[in-house]
Order: sequence, then structure tokens, then C-alpha cells
Amino acid sequence: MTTQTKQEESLNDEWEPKILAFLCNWCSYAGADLAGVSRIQYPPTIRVVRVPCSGRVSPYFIIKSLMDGWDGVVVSGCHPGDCHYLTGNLVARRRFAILKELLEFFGIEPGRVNFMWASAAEGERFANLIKKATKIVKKLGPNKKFEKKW
Amino acid sequence: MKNEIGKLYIELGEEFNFYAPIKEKGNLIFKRVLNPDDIVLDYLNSKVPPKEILFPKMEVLFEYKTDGKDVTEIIERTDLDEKNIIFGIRPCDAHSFVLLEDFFAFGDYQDEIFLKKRANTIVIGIGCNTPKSTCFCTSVEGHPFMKDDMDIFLVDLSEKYLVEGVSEKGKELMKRLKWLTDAKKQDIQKAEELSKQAEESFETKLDLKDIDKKLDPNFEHPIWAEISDICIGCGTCSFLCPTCTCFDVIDENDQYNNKGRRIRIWDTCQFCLYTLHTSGHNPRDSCIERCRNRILHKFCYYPENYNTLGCVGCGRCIQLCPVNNDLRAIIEKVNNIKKEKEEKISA
Amino acid sequence: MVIIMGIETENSEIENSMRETARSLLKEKKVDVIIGYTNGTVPLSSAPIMITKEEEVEKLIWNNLCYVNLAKYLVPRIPQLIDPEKGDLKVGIVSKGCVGRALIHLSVENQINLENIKMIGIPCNGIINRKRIEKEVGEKEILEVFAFGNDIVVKGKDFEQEFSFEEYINELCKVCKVKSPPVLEELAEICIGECQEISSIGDNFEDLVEFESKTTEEKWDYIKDTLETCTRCYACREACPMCYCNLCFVDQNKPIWFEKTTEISEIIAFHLVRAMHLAGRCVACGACSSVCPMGIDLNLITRKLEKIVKERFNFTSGIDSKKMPPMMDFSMDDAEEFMLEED
Amino acid sequence: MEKVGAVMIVGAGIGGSQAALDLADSGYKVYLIESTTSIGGVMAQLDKTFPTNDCAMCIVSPKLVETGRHQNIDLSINCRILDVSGEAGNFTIKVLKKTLYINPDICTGCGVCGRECPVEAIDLFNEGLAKYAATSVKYPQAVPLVYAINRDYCVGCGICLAVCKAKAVEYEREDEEVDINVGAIILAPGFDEYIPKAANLYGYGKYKNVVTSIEFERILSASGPYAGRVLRPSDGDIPEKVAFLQCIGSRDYSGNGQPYCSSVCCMYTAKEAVIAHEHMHQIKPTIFSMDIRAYGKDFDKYIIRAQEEYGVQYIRSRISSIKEVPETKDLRIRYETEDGKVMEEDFHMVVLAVGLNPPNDAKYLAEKFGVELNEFGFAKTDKFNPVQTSKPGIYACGAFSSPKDIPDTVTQASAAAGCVNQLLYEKRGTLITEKTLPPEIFVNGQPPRIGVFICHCGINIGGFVDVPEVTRYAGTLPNVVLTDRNLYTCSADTQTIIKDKIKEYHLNRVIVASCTPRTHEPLFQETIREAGLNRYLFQMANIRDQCSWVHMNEPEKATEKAKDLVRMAVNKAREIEPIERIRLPVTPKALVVGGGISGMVAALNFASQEYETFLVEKQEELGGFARNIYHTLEGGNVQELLADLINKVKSNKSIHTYTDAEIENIDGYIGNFKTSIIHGKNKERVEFDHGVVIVATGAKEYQPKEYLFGQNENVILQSEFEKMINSTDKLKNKKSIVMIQCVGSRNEEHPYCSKMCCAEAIKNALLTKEKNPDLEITVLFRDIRTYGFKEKYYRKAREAGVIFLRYDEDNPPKIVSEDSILKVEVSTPRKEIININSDLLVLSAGIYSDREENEELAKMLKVPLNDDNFFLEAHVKLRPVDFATEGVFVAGLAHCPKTIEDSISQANAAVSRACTILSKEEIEAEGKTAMIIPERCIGCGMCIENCAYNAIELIDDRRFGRIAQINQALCKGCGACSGNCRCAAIDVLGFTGEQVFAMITGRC
Repeated sequence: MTTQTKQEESLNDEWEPKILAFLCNWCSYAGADLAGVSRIQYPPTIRVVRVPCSGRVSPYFIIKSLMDGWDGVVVSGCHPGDCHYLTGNLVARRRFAILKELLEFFGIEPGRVNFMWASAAEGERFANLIKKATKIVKKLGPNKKFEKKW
Repeated sequence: MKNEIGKLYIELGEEFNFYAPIKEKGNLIFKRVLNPDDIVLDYLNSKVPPKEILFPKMEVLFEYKTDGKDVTEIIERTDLDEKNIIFGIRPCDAHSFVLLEDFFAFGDYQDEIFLKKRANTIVIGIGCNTPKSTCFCTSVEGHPFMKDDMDIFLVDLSEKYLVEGVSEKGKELMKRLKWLTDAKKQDIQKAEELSKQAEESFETKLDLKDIDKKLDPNFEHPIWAEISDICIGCGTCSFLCPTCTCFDVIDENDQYNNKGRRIRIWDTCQFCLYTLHTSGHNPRDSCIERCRNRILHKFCYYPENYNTLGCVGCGRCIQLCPVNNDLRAIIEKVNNIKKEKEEKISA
Repeated sequence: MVIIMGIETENSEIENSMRETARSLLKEKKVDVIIGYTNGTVPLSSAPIMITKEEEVEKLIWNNLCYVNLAKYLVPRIPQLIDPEKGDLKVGIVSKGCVGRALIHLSVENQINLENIKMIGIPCNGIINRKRIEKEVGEKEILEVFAFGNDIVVKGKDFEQEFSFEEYINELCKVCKVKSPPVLEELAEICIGECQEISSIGDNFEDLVEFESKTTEEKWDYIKDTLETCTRCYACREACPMCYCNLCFVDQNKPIWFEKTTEISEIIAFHLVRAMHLAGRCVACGACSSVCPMGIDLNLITRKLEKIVKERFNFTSGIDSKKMPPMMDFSMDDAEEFMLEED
Repeated sequence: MEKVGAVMIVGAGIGGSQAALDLADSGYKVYLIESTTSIGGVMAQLDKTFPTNDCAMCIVSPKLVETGRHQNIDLSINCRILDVSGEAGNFTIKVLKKTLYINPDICTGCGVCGRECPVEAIDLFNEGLAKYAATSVKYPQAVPLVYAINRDYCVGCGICLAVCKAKAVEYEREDEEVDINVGAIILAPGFDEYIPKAANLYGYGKYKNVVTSIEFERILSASGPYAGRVLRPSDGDIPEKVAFLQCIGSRDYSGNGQPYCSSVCCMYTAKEAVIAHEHMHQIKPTIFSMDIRAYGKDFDKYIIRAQEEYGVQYIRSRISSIKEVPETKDLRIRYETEDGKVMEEDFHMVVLAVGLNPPNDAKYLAEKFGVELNEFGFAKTDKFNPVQTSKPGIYACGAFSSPKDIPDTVTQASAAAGCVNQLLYEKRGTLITEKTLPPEIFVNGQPPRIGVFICHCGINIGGFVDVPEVTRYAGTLPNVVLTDRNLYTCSADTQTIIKDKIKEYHLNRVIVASCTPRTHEPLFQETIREAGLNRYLFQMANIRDQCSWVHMNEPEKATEKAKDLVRMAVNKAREIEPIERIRLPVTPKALVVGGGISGMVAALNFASQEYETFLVEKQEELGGFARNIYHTLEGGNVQELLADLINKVKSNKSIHTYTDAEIENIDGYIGNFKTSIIHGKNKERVEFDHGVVIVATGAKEYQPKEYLFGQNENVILQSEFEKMINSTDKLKNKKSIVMIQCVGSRNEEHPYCSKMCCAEAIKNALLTKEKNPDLEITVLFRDIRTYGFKEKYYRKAREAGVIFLRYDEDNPPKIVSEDSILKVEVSTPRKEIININSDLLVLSAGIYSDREENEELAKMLKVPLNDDNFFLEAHVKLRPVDFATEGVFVAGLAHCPKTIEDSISQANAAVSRACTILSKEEIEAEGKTAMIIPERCIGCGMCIENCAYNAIELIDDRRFGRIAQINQALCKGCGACSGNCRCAAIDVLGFTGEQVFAMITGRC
């Protein structure tokens, strides 16, 4: 999407951000499925990348996503202690804590990158958090700053 | 015309992309001028060489469109016909353009983008009244007042500039600058004096006579390890060298919008990826080979291929090397090889 | 009674004792080679040097321009430091505090064997911010630099300028708490010269308050403005003792995560990811800023990294070889205030 | 009769599923029979589990999915046992498969019927708290995902028949009877919860705000009736004061409930209180209990946390009545405090911690299978082997034999499987089927040819997403050579279509855009594998669960999203490559470390299956901790058992016993260990190979520093006392004995319960009373933890006149020695001070584990210890005998304090788990593992620290120097290593950097 059309869109209230969501296979992806099975509606903003564990999500994925024009990124894993791989999410949590602080420090709106926990039983929570993330990103508007421009 | 630079800019700024040395974030660099007051002419030398104007750090070669699967249209650059003026360039950097052209127009490989830009560029240079302690253009067949590679040549006479049309293109342009006044004899004399003074002030004198012949047989020699032992392998020396021309080509594809582009960016022989083969083999696998390549390229291959030294003596690499790996010392070491050998023979 | 001593006296005392130590190390064959600093050929510089003979000891110097982090030369293993028969040579290394920290951290990351190393400890009094002085002097050539009392004097052809030492050292040096290399309990014999015992470091990071109180937009503008001139020469990376990857992420091509272009977002991505990689590893030597040809100041990022790992994980890199760096460790109890929660 | 290599498991809760998986993985055919319409049992209903607060669904559902699609497990739901004949080794069971009125082979579980069903019916799973339809699955993540019509509610309107595009609704479908021939049977029907009768003391059923604990569990659950918000049923308000009443229907001699202790209520109540507070901070839980029976591993710490961190208040009182305050619907509770005051307090909600009853059909099952029940109606089991029923060849596990929690159930399930192994090992592998598959088509290096199949899923996708448009769009993407759309891509006929198209179009990558890969990926992978493609050349785009169903009101945007998801899948598909699963040989031998009861039982079980076993004992004699124990509380003769075991071990040729032995080194990994030991007086060195390790190193008895122990000869340990009463007559002239409980347990140094001391004390008190009824015995305790049926003996002891006095941790008894008399001063909670003159003080010393000893072994095996120095299992709930490091298992006291029976169970369980490895000639490692890119690796070792499975080590590579190496046998493919690797030197197959990159850049 070119910057120009994006700007036009942002003027429009209808503008929906595009958010890339990395969901761990065992909890959050299952939670997202449960939201579906329970027909809990949430905004059509996320595009899901299934990963084995939130521990797999490298900072490269997140930064690249922002550079490539995704308006936001969501990474969701199992609650601490629930990790299918025992401690993958704890490893990830440290990484995300540092990344989030650095993004903020570099002046990249921290709201664009959201980390969350959602279990396989939390369809409602999953939907609520996606709603919230969407709201946050929507408020920030299109990702123009860090997107590669050409 | 000291206070008339603004006039010059107003006169030509519309028609030409007007590049000149300006100060940005504490660094002196060549940039497209937006306000003539920004122009700085009493500078030592720019941090980034003006080669950047003709051969930028990053430049789009062309763009293309696709139908999702295949390329459907190629969009060529349209800005190459724009006319440029590079104003206030030092003789060493001006000479670098000649060397760049040697490279970009070598043999069958004519780099259209560079050459078109070069052809559309008028170079207005300025003599070097106070060469730096690290300058050594006089050792590489240059001179602080060498005007050969310029279209118009200025000399800073402190209260005014002496302006001289060198090339046809330059003379042509000067005709348009009606407000220029004819030079007085004493001005020309003063310029000559300044030139002489500058020449005499050179501290660095390198013995580069037959350097290529000294280097050629010593491709394998322990000094290369010695020279490279403190090198950390960054690209400072070559990125900021006015004659380094290596580049890398990248394709970027935007599937979402069915388009793409090809760009080139600076590369350097100091990086570990340089000449890395797909097989994993790299003939310049360590810092030793990479350091050697830089020296050989400038002082051996250039003379071989283009019959001239590949160095203009600006001294940037000496000034800016993070670990102070001084080119002067390197040349001295190379020269000593010869001597050692001679001594051995005579012994 | 306080004795006020000029920096030049201080430096020469340090230099003399360092040379003595170096001499005896070589003499007693405790080391095969010593890595240290020698005078630079241009003002406001110094050059690293490797010496193997006692008589070369006089080449070793110490002053406030010794900005290179010499630990850099131990990783990757360069041929000069390996004997084809003996294997790794025994290395003496002139170590200011941050060099010591780097060595300790490198050993935690299995990159060096500290048993082959002798840290010649130096109580560093701060490294001159040469880029700042250069910028302030402007378009005049500096030909000579020397310390006088508590000032740095810079001289050129027809000018002379004084800079207060206290003010014109690196920002990182101003808040440095590890001036001499830390002593390792388990390997005390490798720490010679001036080394200090450090258990933990207190820091309030007041120097970051101003920047951190900026809005996101202001931060972005500042970062963008600072990094814009980056030429991607990677001097910062190459001078960094912790950047020892075989193949840096920006150089990788399967996939090409980041391009090496000078487009602003690519530049920022490089510095952002590099910062990410240095979290809990950066030893705050400031070499990256000292070597940048464009004079880009990365110290703020360095400080932020120190702050993150200190405040979140109570960790300071390179002072304890037993404590796991934050990215090598995890805990059930880590703070997670940044996680998105339902309203 | 010839033995049969098949096993029937009755009941598919967590226990049945675990046993089924163990046996199916060890080469037996398993018939898993479930009476309801889905598997998972009670655990699937739970919100969180103690003591880790794990999400129950997160941890159980992968196991259920695996059970549901295991090649060797034949799962039948909605079944009833009709008849059983035969004997150990060969049984025949007649099973009635009741009709679901929906054809399970055709039903795709899409759920349209349930949504369209107009009849509101009760949903069992949400415990009556939310309404569901007559056609329903039990819960959204049900396995198998098949709908059933509840004919009790169905009005026969025919709507479901009409809306089902798969034509799976068959009103006329009939019940079916089948005969199943198996060699052994495991009964795992679970339990039924105690339901307080309508006219009970607590007003359950009368007052809306009185709920049972299982109902409350559903209220807590995110998938429950209030979506995880804690609300009270009467008005939907947040109940700030919640009272939990313990022992409802347990420890009840009134005849209303059961006399035994239900074992799990104390912990689940604490958990519910904690979770309630966690969900809504305004909730202040109060728990009324008699004793707090937190006897399991790390349970006490949980109780302490509940009190200290979550403000849960404990009141020791059994309350007598509850009255509703009519205006507010609050509940007024009257109770007597420990110091004798009578209090009255109003609560917003009351939760009844109901006990566990034997399953309603226990008698029926017992009769059919010919097994005996005990006095409480649970399955009667062997004194020492709690999974052995009264009938050979039939085993029981889980709550069917006594109330128990999940880890004990899972342990027993594996233990039962371990016993089945002993019985049927010769027939292993005789009845399982293996598919013959065509050789894989070689696709490496060929340009991708992608086929995209897009599913309408009836109207589930097609009704909201413009499937033709998505299909058209998919066709425009690079490398896509075929697009197709199907009504149901998962139906059997579409599988044939997919296979045909693969051949016709020479597809080398297949994408299905339909529902979730979590349930359907294996099916499609199987299909493409049958067509000759490597199963990893497959991608799914989830355009139903995560698209059409959640954007039902925005069809255009849902279509856009579906296109994006398909594009991302195509982009990834372009980068995927075949993955070959690595096969590793297995040495069919076992090492058992520790020659106590657990170790010997394990060794004998291995040996009885003809696996060569190395039993290594540190001491000169076998026997371990049990050498000091004479009887169990239930009357089992321990010394007899021990002598028998030692004898059997010594005479078994398959067991190599090394006593006085020390392990020098253990190297290797699952299936391929190499161990060297030094043993005997002469310090001989022995080396051997083996495929598995069982850690059964036991623990030690605490040597008290308190209560004058060691200073006064009349202060002795419980074990010494036991010896005294069993082998001397020193009791004769004693008049008063005082026992002190929790010596060296539940304190700062050892903050856990030693579990067996209460039973030991009661056992010895009873025996003493029997021998010398006039002797006065006083037991000073903090909580009496006679869980389960042991409660009976507690009561017996009290009836026999044993005096029980409670003391507080911060106010322990004081002992003064005067001549030969020990004066014991106790301050009781009633604020009285009681002085007892005793001539013998018996200390119930706890069990402790030595850090230094265990650490050495732990390091060699790369397994962790917990804070209390016991070995830490892979997962507290579902993998109680496994370690995260594969091929290593734990049994007995090394794991945590436990009884002899439990140790034996765990030993058999460990063997069963080990048999899933030893029974195979080679094991197949997970295909999607991490992979080192050696030229990038710098050997910094970060990945090693981040790996939970110890799958990475540093090696010196000839070409690349020091780099990390991944042991694919151990790697689970989580990618925690990869995400942190600065050099991107680790990739995860199936989720490589390039593949994720392709998906990210799919946007731009």
C-alpha cells in the first residue's frame, strides 16, 4: 500500500489497521480457534502467523513486520507456567520486555507492538485483547514512520 | 565575488541541482543547497567525498511492475537528464571524478546512470589554500591548485575569489554570469603565491614511484598480516574514499502492490561478504586479504588497468580510521620491502 | 588533605606502572604477547598495538584517547594470537574497566578462555570525547593535543582551544562505576595491576531522565536526526567487543531481514536490532561512538541498555562471571507490566 | 488360552487417555470405551489446576487430540458394557455403541446443526449454568469433534437434517453391538461428585447462591457461563465475600455423605479461592475447614501463597447451617471458632467443596467385569499394588479405586499400563496396523507447484466469505497452478479429489484454506502423504475459526482477510521443504538408579518383560527406606514384601545388581545412554549401554535437632518406635506416650509435608493400643492428613482412645526432662495449656532429600531439582514420572515424600513410560526440530541456557570451531533458542526464518 493511499484511508473513519499476529500453537492459536467456535466477534484486523511457541518469535519478525508496513504486531503466548514447552514463553517474555522498551526508546510507538497471554480456554479474552490492540493501533493511525518508503 | 555566491545560486539554482559543501550535524558534506547562506567554502575537506552526488550511497536503478506473477513493465529513471552543478569541490575530489569515470566507463561496461549524470554535471572547484597535515595529493600527481579536472576553478583570495573557466562547458557557463569582473594581475599573482605556499606546506610526502611494481611481486608477503593486525574490518576507509566504487545490487519486491525495484548500495572490499562465493568459498577470507586488496587496488590494479594511481591523496582514510591504521605507514612498509630485498641482494 | 593532580601526571604514573607490569610479564614469560595502546599518528587518536618483546614496552602508552576496546582483538581468534604449535597464545591485555568487563563477559559467552589472559588493570579516568571536540573546533585542523592541569588543550596552526577534561570526556565515562577491571574471585590470578572488587553497581540513570521524558514523537525525531548520517560502514559494530558474530544479521541473505541501504528505516532497524543484541551484553565502553566517522553518538542507547537490564533483571554485564546474563536466563517472576491486559 | 495383544480401557478421562497412549505407543491395540460423547472427563471441565495454576484446557487438549487420532487407539463414544467373558490374557467384551443420530464418520463437527437447533436443552459441561442446544458437542474443544442429538430434548423438527450439508444427520440411525477381544482391561471410569441432596443443611438447590465446587469451577472458566467473570447466580453481581465449605459429603459419619476423605478438596478449594481472587480482586475468599490436607508435592507452599499473596482466610470449623438472607440473597453462616466462640457472618456466595463418590455405575461395572468393590464402593485393589483389582488381568486406575488428584491418576494410569506390559509383552506389536505408503516423490530443487483447496465448510465459511473470489485470487498468486473449492474439504471424497489433483497437476505443495490446523492438519497431511508427497509439504489457512466465524457481520472484510491469509500461506508454501524425521536406534536395556522398593519394582517389571536391567544401589544392601517399616497403615507386611522383592531381584537373570556402587558418568540421550559405575569393595568399574534411566534414589529420614532428640534416650523417632513395638517388649511398663507430628516438615527448612507421618503415627498408635490398651497415647499435630481411606484409621484411633491435640507452628510443644519423665507442655488453639507427663516421646520426623547427593546425579542426567532438593518432573500434572529430558524417569521418594503403594505405582508407571521407548527398535524424532546453521554459529551458548530440554550442547567442530549442536532426539522444536539467537544461526524446521519472512512480507 502506498503512503498516499494510506493517508487517504486514515482520514476515513473506516480505516482498519492491519495487524500481524504471531500466535503460539498450543494456547493462543487454540484460544483464537475457541473464539471462533464460540462465534465471538472481533475486528477483522489481524492476520495470523502460527508459531510453535512465543519463544520462536524473534525480534527480527517484529521489526521486519513494522518496516514492511504492518500497522501493528501482536505476539500471544501461553500464560507463564502453561507453556507447552515448559519455559519458552518465559524466554520470550524477557526478549519482549527489552524489545518493547527499546522500541519506545527509539520513538516507535510502543502501542504498535503488543504482547499478550491467552490460553486455549480464553476465547473471550483473546477476542477482547485483539479488540484492545486494534483500538490502540487505530488510535496511532497508519504506520508511516517506520515503514520503508518507496 | 565572495558575497556573490548567493547571486550565483539564484542565477543557477533553478536550472541546476546545485550541490555545495554545507555543515550538517557537525559534519561538512556536499548536499543539494536550499539556502545559499549554508554554503561553507573555507573548509578543510568534506567528510563524505562528493562522489556521493554521482554515485550515491543508495540509488534506484529502475523500478518495475508485475501482474502478480511476472514483470509487466520496467520504469526507467527520469531524473538522469537533470543538470547538476557541484560547487566548491577540492582539486583532489575533482580528480576523483576522473578516476570514477575510468571505472564506470571501462571497456564494454558503460554505466549509463553514472555517465549520464557525469555528463550533465558542471564541476566548480576551489583551490586548497591550507592542505591538512594528512593530505598528500602532491605525492599522487595532484596539486592543491590543480584545475584540470574542473570546469570552473576558484581561488580564495580571502576578500574575493578568482574565477577561471577551465573547460568549454565552464567557459560557456561563465559567460552567463555577467556580474563577474575581470581579474586583476595582482589577483592572479596572489593566486600563484597561494598555490606555491600550499604546495610547500605539505607535510606528508609519500614515495609512490613505481609503487605498482613494488607491490605486484609481493602479493604474498608477511607485511600484509602486519598491516592488518589491528584492522577491525569496518568500511570507513573505503566508504569515505573518493575513488572507491564497489557496489552491491539489491532487488526489492513488493508483492502486495505488484511492484519492485532494483537498487545499488555502496559495498567495500573490507566487508566479510565481499567476494564471498555461493559455494561458501571466499578468496578474501580474512582481514589480511581484504586490507591487501584495498592497497593493491589503489596502487597496483589501478595503474595496471587505467594507467593512473587509484588514490587522490585526500587523506580521509588516515584521518578517520577508527584504529589509526595509517596509510602513510603502510606505504612506508611497502617501500621497505623493496629495500629489504635490495639489502639482501647486495649482501 | 586532597592532592590535586593534573591528568597528565596521573596518566604518566599509570603508564609507568603499566609498562613495568608489561615488562615483567614478558620477562617472566607469563605472556607471549601484550595488546596495548600506542600513540596515534593523527591528533586525538591512539592506535592499538601488539608487542612481544621487552624492548617494545616503551611503545605502550596510556592516555585519555585510548578509546578502542582491546578485548575486540581476542574474538574472533585472529591468527596473530594463535601459535600453530602451542595453540592459543598467552595474552596480556592493557585493561581499563570496560576492557575488563568485556573480557569477563566474553568468557561467559564461551568466546575466550580467561586462563590464557592477564588483565593489566588500569584505573581509567575517562576517555576524551574526540568527536565532540572535533565538531566544536570545526573547520580548523587540529595538530596537537595535550593535557594541561585539568584541561585538554587543542592546538592548530593559528589557534589554541581549551576544553575542561571533566566536561569533555565521554558521557559514559562520566557515569562509569567500573574504572578498573573487576577482580574475579575464581580467577584472581589473571587480574594484575589496578583491579577492583565489585559486587554490584548502583546507578540511578539520572542522565536518561531528560530523554525519557520526551514524547514518542520527539524521541523518534531525535533518533532519526542522530542516525540519519549513518553510512552503514559498520565501524560501530566492528569496534564493539560484543559484536563478534561470524555473520552479522544485516549481512545475512537467507532471508534478507534487513537491507543494507541508507534508507532511514533500514538504518534505524540496524541500530535497533544491534541494541537488542547488546542488551545485557554491552559493557558501556563507548568505542562505537568514538570510532564513528560521522560522529554519531550512540551512548544514549548504551545507557538505556544498561538501565533496562539493571532495573528489570538487576544485572550489570561483565562484573560477575557466574551470574547468567538476562537473555541467557529467565524467571517465573519477571515483571510483565508491558503485557496487554483486558480492561 | 492364547494371549491377545490388545487392551480395553473403560473410561476416557485423563487417566484412561494416558493409559491408552502409553499402551498404544508400546505396541498394543487399544480399545478406548467412553460412556459420554467426548473424551477428557472431569479435567476438561476444570479452569486451572493446582499447584501451578496451569490452564487445564491448554495442557490437556493436546493429549486428547493425540488420543483421538492415534493409529493404534480405537475410540468409541457413547458406549455401554454389556458382557465380559474370559480371563487374564484373553477377554471378550460385548459393547453397545449407542447411536448419536448423527453419523460420526461423516460429521465434520462444523456445528451448524447445534446453532440452528431451536430447542434449548441443558448443557452438561457447563454444569447447568448455561443453555445449549439439543444437537451439541459437549464443549467446543471436544475430541472427537462429533455432534450428537439428545433425543430427550429433540422435538424432531428436522431443521438439523435440512441444514447439514454433509448429510450426517440420521434420525433412524441405530445402536450397534460389537464383541471386542483383548488381553487385559483397565478400568478408568473416574468418579461422580457428591451432590448434596435437596433438603441438605447447606441449602444447595434451595438457595441460588450456594453452588458446588464443580459448578464454581465452570464459573471461573473462561469458556464457562460467565466467560470467566466470577458472578453469583442470583443476580449476576460480583460476590465480594465468598465462603468455601470443606468436607461436603466427605469425612461424614452422619450417613448423609461418605466417611472417607476425598483427598483433593482441600487443594482444589484453595485453587478456586486463589483463581477467584485473581479473576476479580475484590473477591475475599474464606475457607472453612477441619484440617488442611495439603499433603502433595508443593501443596503446602500453595496454601501459604493463597493466604499470604491472595488473602485467602482459613477458619478451622465445620459449620452446621446456612440460612439465606431473603432480601439480599446473601447467606448467613454460623460457625464455632477453634477457641469456642460462636460467630455469625454473611457471605455473598457459598461454594460447597463436594467430595468424590465412586462412579454411579461402579456396581454395574464391578458386576460385569467381576471385580470386587471395597466397603466404600470403590474398586478394591491390592494392598501394595493399587492398580491391581481383585481379578487378574483387570486393572483400575484413577478415582475408581480411591479419590485422587490428576497427577496420581496419571501415575496410576501409567502404572496400570506398566502392569499390562508385564502381562502381555510377548504379544506386543501383533495387532497394530501399519499403513503401507507409496515412496515419497522427490521435490527438492523443483520450482514450487502449489495447489490451493478452499473449503466452503457448508455455509460456515461460504456463508460469510466470498469463496469464489478467494479462489480466483489464489489463482493469481505466483506458483499457484491449481485452485479448487470444495463443500467440505475434509470429507472423505475430497481426500480422493486432492490425491487425484496432486497427480494430475504434479503438485508439490498443497494448501487447504478451511478450518484450524490444530484439528485437521494431520488428516490432510495423511492425504498428501498417501499421494506420495512428504507430509510437511502442506500448509493451512484458517479461514473459518479465525475468519468467517469471528467476522460474521463484515463479509467483505472477512473476504479480504481470507485472501490475505491464503496469500500468506502461499508465500510460506513456496519456502517449505520436505522434512525427514530422524530415526534413532534404541538399546533395549534399562538403568535403574536406587535399590529401594521403587527401584526393585521397576527393575523386576523390566526384567519380566525380558529387558536387561542394571540396578545400581549406593548402599551395601538393597531395600532402602522401607527397611525400617514393618507394616502399612492398611496392614500390608512390608518386611515380607521387601524380602520377596530382594529375593526375586537377586534370582532374576535379566537384572544385574550392583551394590555399594557409585555412578561415575552417564552420557548420551534417549535410547542411547552409556553409563559407567564403580562398585563393590574392590571398586570395580563397569560400563554398559542402555536406552532409559529410572531415578529411584529415595530420600532420607530427618534427624531432629529439636525436642531433646539425641539428648534424652526416651525421645525417639517414629521409625525407632515402630521397631520397638514390633520387635521388643519395652512398651510394657510405659504409661504415657506422646507423639509429635511435623518434626522437620512444614517448617522453614523443609516447607513441605512429608505425607506419611500422620499415617505412621496412627498406625503405631493403633498397634500400641492393641498391645497395651491402658497406655495413654497423645498425638500432637498441626493437621491430621489421613487422606482417602486412611481417614478410617484416624477415626479408629480416636475411638480407641488416642488423644489428638493440635498445636500451631509458631507455638510448638515444650519438653522438659525430669528424671525419667518428660514433661510436655502444649498450648492448644483453645488457648489452654495442657501438661502431659510422658515416659516416651516419639517424634514423627519428616523426609528430606540431600542436595549434594542429588545434584550430582541431576547434572549427569541434565534433569532439574526443585527447591526442596527432590527431582522435578517434566510437568507436575500430566507428566508426573517423566523428566523434560527424554528417556529419563523418576519414581519413589526421589520425586517427593509418598507412601509405599504410591512408590510402587510410580515405579510401574515409570516402566510403562520407558516401555514406550524400549518397545521400539528405533524411535522417530519430531520432524520440526531446531537446526543449527554451523557457519553462522559462534558458540556463545545462549541457546543452551534457553533450552528446556537440554537438547543443545557445544561441540568443537573441525571445520567451524566451537559451535552449538542440537540433539534432534531431544529437541521439541519450540524455537526458544532460535528466537534469541543473535546470529540467526538456529532455524526451526517448519517455521524457518525464511518461511516466516515470506509470510510477513506477504503484506507488502
